[in-house]
Amino acid sequence: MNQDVVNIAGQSETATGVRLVHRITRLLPDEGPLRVALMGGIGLSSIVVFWQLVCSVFGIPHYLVPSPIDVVEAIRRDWALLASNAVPTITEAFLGFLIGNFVAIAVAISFVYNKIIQEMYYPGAILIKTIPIVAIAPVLKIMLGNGIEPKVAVAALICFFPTLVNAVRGFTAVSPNLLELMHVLSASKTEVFRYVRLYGALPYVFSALKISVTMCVLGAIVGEWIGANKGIGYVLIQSMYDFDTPRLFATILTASGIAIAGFAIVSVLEKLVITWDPGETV
Amino acid sequence: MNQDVVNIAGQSETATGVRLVHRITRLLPDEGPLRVALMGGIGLSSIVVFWQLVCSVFGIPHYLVPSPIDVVEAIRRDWALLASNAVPTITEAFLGFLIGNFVAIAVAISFVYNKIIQEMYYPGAILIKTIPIVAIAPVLKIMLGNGIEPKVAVAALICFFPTLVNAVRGFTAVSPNLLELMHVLSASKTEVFRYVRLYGALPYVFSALKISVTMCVLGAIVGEWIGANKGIGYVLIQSMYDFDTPRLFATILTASGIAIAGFAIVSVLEKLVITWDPGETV
Amino acid sequence: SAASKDVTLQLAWLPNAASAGEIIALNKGFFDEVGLNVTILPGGPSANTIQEVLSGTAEIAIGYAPQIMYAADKGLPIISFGAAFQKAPLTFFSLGEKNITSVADWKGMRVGANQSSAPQIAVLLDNAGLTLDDITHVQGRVPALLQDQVDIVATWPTNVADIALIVDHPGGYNAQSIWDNGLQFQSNYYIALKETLQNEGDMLNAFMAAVDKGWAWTADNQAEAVDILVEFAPALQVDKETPSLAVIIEEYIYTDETLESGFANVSRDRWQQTLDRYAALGEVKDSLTADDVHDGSVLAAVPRTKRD
Amino acid sequence: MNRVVQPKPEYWAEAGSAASAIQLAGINVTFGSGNKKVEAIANIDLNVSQGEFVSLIGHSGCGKSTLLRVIADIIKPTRGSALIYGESPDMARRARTFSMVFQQSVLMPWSTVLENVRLPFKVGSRNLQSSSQAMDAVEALRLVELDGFATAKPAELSGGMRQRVAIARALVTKPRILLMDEPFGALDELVRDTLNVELLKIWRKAGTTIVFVTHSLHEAVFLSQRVVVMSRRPSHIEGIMEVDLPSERTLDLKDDPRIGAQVAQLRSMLDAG
Amino acid sequence: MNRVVQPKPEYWAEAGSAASAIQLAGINVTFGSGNKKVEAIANIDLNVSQGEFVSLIGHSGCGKSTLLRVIADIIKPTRGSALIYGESPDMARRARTFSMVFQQSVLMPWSTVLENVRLPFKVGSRNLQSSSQAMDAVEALRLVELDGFATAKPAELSGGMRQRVAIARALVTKPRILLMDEPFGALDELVRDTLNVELLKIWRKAGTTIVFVTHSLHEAVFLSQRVVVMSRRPSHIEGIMEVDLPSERTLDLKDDPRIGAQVAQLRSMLDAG
Ligand SMILES: Nc1ncnc2c1ncn2[C@@H]1O[C@H](COP(=O)(O)OP(=O)(O)OP(=O)(O)O)[C@@H](O)[C@H]1O
Ligand SMILES: Nc1ncnc2c1ncn2[C@@H]1O[C@H](COP(=O)(O)OP(=O)(O)OP(=O)(O)O)[C@@H](O)[C@H]1O
Ligand SMILES: [Mg+2]
Ligand SMILES: [Mg+2]
Repeated sequence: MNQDVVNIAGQSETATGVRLVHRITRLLPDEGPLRVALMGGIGLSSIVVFWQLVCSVFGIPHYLVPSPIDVVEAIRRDWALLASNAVPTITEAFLGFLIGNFVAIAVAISFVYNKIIQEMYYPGAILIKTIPIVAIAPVLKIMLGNGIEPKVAVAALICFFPTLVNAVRGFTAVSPNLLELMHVLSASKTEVFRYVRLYGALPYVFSALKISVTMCVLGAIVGEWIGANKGIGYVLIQSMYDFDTPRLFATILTASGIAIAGFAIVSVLEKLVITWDPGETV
Repeated sequence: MNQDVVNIAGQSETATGVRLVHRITRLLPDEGPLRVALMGGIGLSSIVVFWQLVCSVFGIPHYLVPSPIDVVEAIRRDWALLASNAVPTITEAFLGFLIGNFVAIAVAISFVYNKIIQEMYYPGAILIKTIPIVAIAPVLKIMLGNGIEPKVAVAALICFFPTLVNAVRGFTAVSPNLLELMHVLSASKTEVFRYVRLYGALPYVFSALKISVTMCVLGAIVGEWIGANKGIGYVLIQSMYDFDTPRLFATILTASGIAIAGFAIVSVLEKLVITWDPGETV
Repeated sequence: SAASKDVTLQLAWLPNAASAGEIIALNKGFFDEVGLNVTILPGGPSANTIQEVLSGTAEIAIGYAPQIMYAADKGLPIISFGAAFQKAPLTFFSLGEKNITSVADWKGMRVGANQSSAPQIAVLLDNAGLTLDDITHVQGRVPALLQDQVDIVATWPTNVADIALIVDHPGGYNAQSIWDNGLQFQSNYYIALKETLQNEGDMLNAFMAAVDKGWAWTADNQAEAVDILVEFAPALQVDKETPSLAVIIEEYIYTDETLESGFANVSRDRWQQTLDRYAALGEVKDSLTADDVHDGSVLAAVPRTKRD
Repeated sequence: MNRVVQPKPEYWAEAGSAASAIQLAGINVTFGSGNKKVEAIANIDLNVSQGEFVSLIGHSGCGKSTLLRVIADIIKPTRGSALIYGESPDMARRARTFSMVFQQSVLMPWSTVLENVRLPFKVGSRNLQSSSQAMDAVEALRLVELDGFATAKPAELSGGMRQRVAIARALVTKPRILLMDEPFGALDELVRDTLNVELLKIWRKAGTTIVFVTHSLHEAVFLSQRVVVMSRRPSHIEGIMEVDLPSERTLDLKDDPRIGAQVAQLRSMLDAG
Repeated sequence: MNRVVQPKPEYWAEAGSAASAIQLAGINVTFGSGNKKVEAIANIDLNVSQGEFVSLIGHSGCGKSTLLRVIADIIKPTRGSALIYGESPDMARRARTFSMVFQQSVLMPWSTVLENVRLPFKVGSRNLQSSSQAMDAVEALRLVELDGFATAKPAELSGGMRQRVAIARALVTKPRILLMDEPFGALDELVRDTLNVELLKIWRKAGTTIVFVTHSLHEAVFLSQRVVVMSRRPSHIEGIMEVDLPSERTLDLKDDPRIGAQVAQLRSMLDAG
């Protein structure tokens, strides 16, 4: 649809108050990533300005809630600290991401090959998913020691379930027409897997990976809370003990930045790998 | 498909080792919830037996990992404690669920009515989603005090994002044909919303509710960790510090039970509300 | 009491025997008697409870010496006006077969302690002529000690769950407390905003009187006190809290010094020494004095139980 | 081939006046801009008289739907003017002068058949002067022979039945014009044949003006009085054929040799375009 | 109407033998059990000779696809026997005696056109004695006039082109039998007409036996030598019509009055069933 099309979606009849914003937005391109970025930027800035105003007007002390300026200042001051502590967290999150997703996909494949295993263990896996991972972090630590292992394990566990669920769905949600075709061609189970299920599952797996890439950062942080002397989770706790709320917020933003970067990388990979339109049946 | 259909899905050619299980499963009904429950039960039991064996054979000390028998014993002993502490957690989770989802849907509706607000704040909301909620729990406590409010807030925040994302997708993923029909009928924005978008979004919203109902229990538990003398989160932490791992595991199972119950309730509601097939276009 | 005043007390940790006196004072109505309507807020692992005082959520909090020093160092407007524990209990345990009999033996060892305990460890090491670089500081608790993931683990001797595992160890155990190794601060300080101390001294006085009575009653009626504790915090276990409370009262609440100076007594000299040690390590500013962290006016104004 | 049969309106359209229902003059629609610019239709002039049944045919993507959507006020033409009974398409839409039937039945799956047919009364009626000229929804369902299915959900119906519901919904407002965009394209041939006959019966009864887009040359010939053949993109009108068939058209006529001959003629016009 | 035109096989099917390619005897298919039991087809006997073009027609849901799927070894008949060149459908499938074309083109969207056509060589070939009798994939694409699109992805093609890829994939193994289940049902009529002519050309060249399911009476008459009319469920064979048309069938013939007459005859057979 474009400008010729009468506004079917009916989006802009009510110009409620925000005329100025409207006027500005008219200057922007009509669509595309530039507009998304600019509009998102305007929105985010308005939140930041509002936050700064609340802090200034009500004189909220910075040790309770820092103002955006305090946070920016903390980032400027602490960027070296944040960067060096991001390294172990990224390492843990990355390893957890690899291991968790690898195991999840392997389990999903075993489910595809053996229906009985799936029937026996898939319901259990779904139930285990409801267990708060954060609660079993201490248990993992006791079992795996003080090194990087328990952090990787928490990150991996957090990745495991969304990917398992999506991979199982993806491997089985193959178009029945394609399966019928493969049957008529007398394809073996492995051939069906290699030529059909694998590709059919990719879009599902990628949408799980996009969830789990942000979750695994959280997993690594929680893992660090139960015992670490480096990493984003460590700095987070330490800033809390030090009453350094600007640094606390800066650290939270760093965590969020890592998650966003991971998300972006997976999204680019997805674009490179999935060159067809998964929605379309041809 | 049924038994007459040659196995296109190709599920059971390779009988790898587990002949006995195969023989048992042949006795079960071919499909339906009974088979799912029975097979899941067999799978779960096999895990529990394996766990008990590992604990017994390797003599794992109970302060590390309790054996299933210890856990059952703890449940038997502590069920009154667990039940009474489940009440506040359920209350917090439930309130958080209501508030978080209500706000998310309200925001999504405002997005539908004003595209510019959506363009400005939706990207920000997505970014905020990458912030580890667990990390801002202490900040919420500073802002909201020590009562039930911060726990409800954590639960609500955790529910907010999946529902927002799905509701926005649902409200906009309406079949363009239906929108065109409404345009030809000169329907107002509110009428389009009331007769089309609302129903179109329901399946998406319910799939978000099914995620957030388990998440909000986790939220309430994490909220309780920042300070409580009742609730599942409290019992969890206290059991951890007491090295009472049987009770710790029993508490984790209780949390998981609450989540499963919530999931079941939402699923039943979904069945009652969505009486049409959302996949079908008619 | 006519119009009682609302006061919120933030505990330093999950409710347990270490805050028995306060919980008893609430349960037995000692706060009511002095005209205070007290609400007790529990703490937990992911909270810095002094923040509650700063934000106004709580008027009074119970906190630890390092927290107070860091807050003072940051210029935050809080002050301590008493301390229930006469000695900080933090003690470093090791298994007998490791033969660690003094801090000097820590060289090359893996020390398991909280993230926030690093300065305490540094002071102890410094006193023994070592530095943090001579050890490996990891976060570990008693199970890690038994699993040989750490050589030394820090805990409170009042923590019966921890101690039970160590005491049962066939090879015996060794222990070094911070108190005996040159770091003498107290614990479970009562903290308020400086502003509160100035404007509502009477309220703090009343609070102190009630808490004094609470701990005294607790000391005299330990079994009943444990029952009340478990009622307040239902996940507590009587068989763990009973010995814990006994140790707390014997060793930490009532000591020789309280016999002389009364409950919750605070030594300004020890505060000054501790601040000096921390300043020497660069943890806090040199210019901090005991007056920045402690105010004696409440203790001076309130007559308190003298016993040991 | 010049016999324009003007059916006697028996139902609700004003009788008699053989005036222009739709007047298109110099219609031009261009989509996009820059190097993505697509000129879909170019310079279309077309008059449809009151009560006429006109079909639009042409190769896929030639702009049939676009032209229909210009009449229905879904797309504004880049150039040219469209008049519906002398009014702009926008005003005609608000006055419910026309109804539209799409290739898919476009029903609300969450509502019953009756509620679906009632939709035009529930939405957009604030613009209407009076709704007195409307039909009862049950009556509309009877017209398409679905009165027994009022409380069924669309999912319970077959494809052909769903399309009949869509037609009932279009008829319920007694529109003077019915715009149909391949309404039977998704149905199988046997069902399609039946619905063709039914549509003709309704058209006859109601005296509505119908503009009908189709891919099927047989269907176009069998149904219409005039068939408009559109050329490839940018589409103009390649030619208009007046259909030479008796005004009473039954299923038997479907396989009549006269239809074959006229289909052949359309086919050659299409190949030329 | 008794002139069975046996085209001269020019390409790969063994010449001459007018033996039975497919023999169905007493085929009966029942789905489900208990009160959900559906008897789809009942007691079907049918012989298809080598090189013949046979169409199956019938109302929707009558069991046309079911019958085809029995031949293709996708469904085992509840009763009765199916033989393909004297072998069981299972053996015939493994030996690649037949290929199947579905209503949707069923291409792998992630592979190029050429890779899609090569699929039969990549999978299931472990069962084959030798692949010497197969065709080159590029040659198969040339046969359907798509040799320029070898490296395109299916999404870049139109519906008609996709269906031609599916036909190329079916032909590439040089099957003796081609089973087609409404292969052109999803295409618009103009494209469909073109593909009909192309299919006939290929059939003529290759001498393959074709069993063709369709909803379109016109298509059935235009394409086949025999049309099998199936009754409503439980479906049996209502009648078989031998088509009376010249063996050389071009697009002009589409609108021939002889087709109209034979369609009318099929229509009456269907109504009887
Ligand atoms: N909103 C749009 N934006 C850009 N191009 C469009 C748009 N709508 C239609 N087109 C283009 O305009 C041309 C005409 O489209 P239209 O849908 O009118 O064709 P049609 O004759 O109805 O085709 P079909 O028979 O396949 O339905 C096509 O090339 C199409 O790609
Ligand atoms: N797997 C199955 N399980 C149960 N019933 C089935 C199954 N497959 C087909 N049927 C039923 O068998 C009957 C015949 O189906 P079939 O698909 O063969 O019909 P068809 O003639 O191909 O219809 P259409 O023209 O719509 O494609 C239908 O009533 C259908 O509902
Ligand atoms: Mg169209
Ligand atoms: Mg079929």
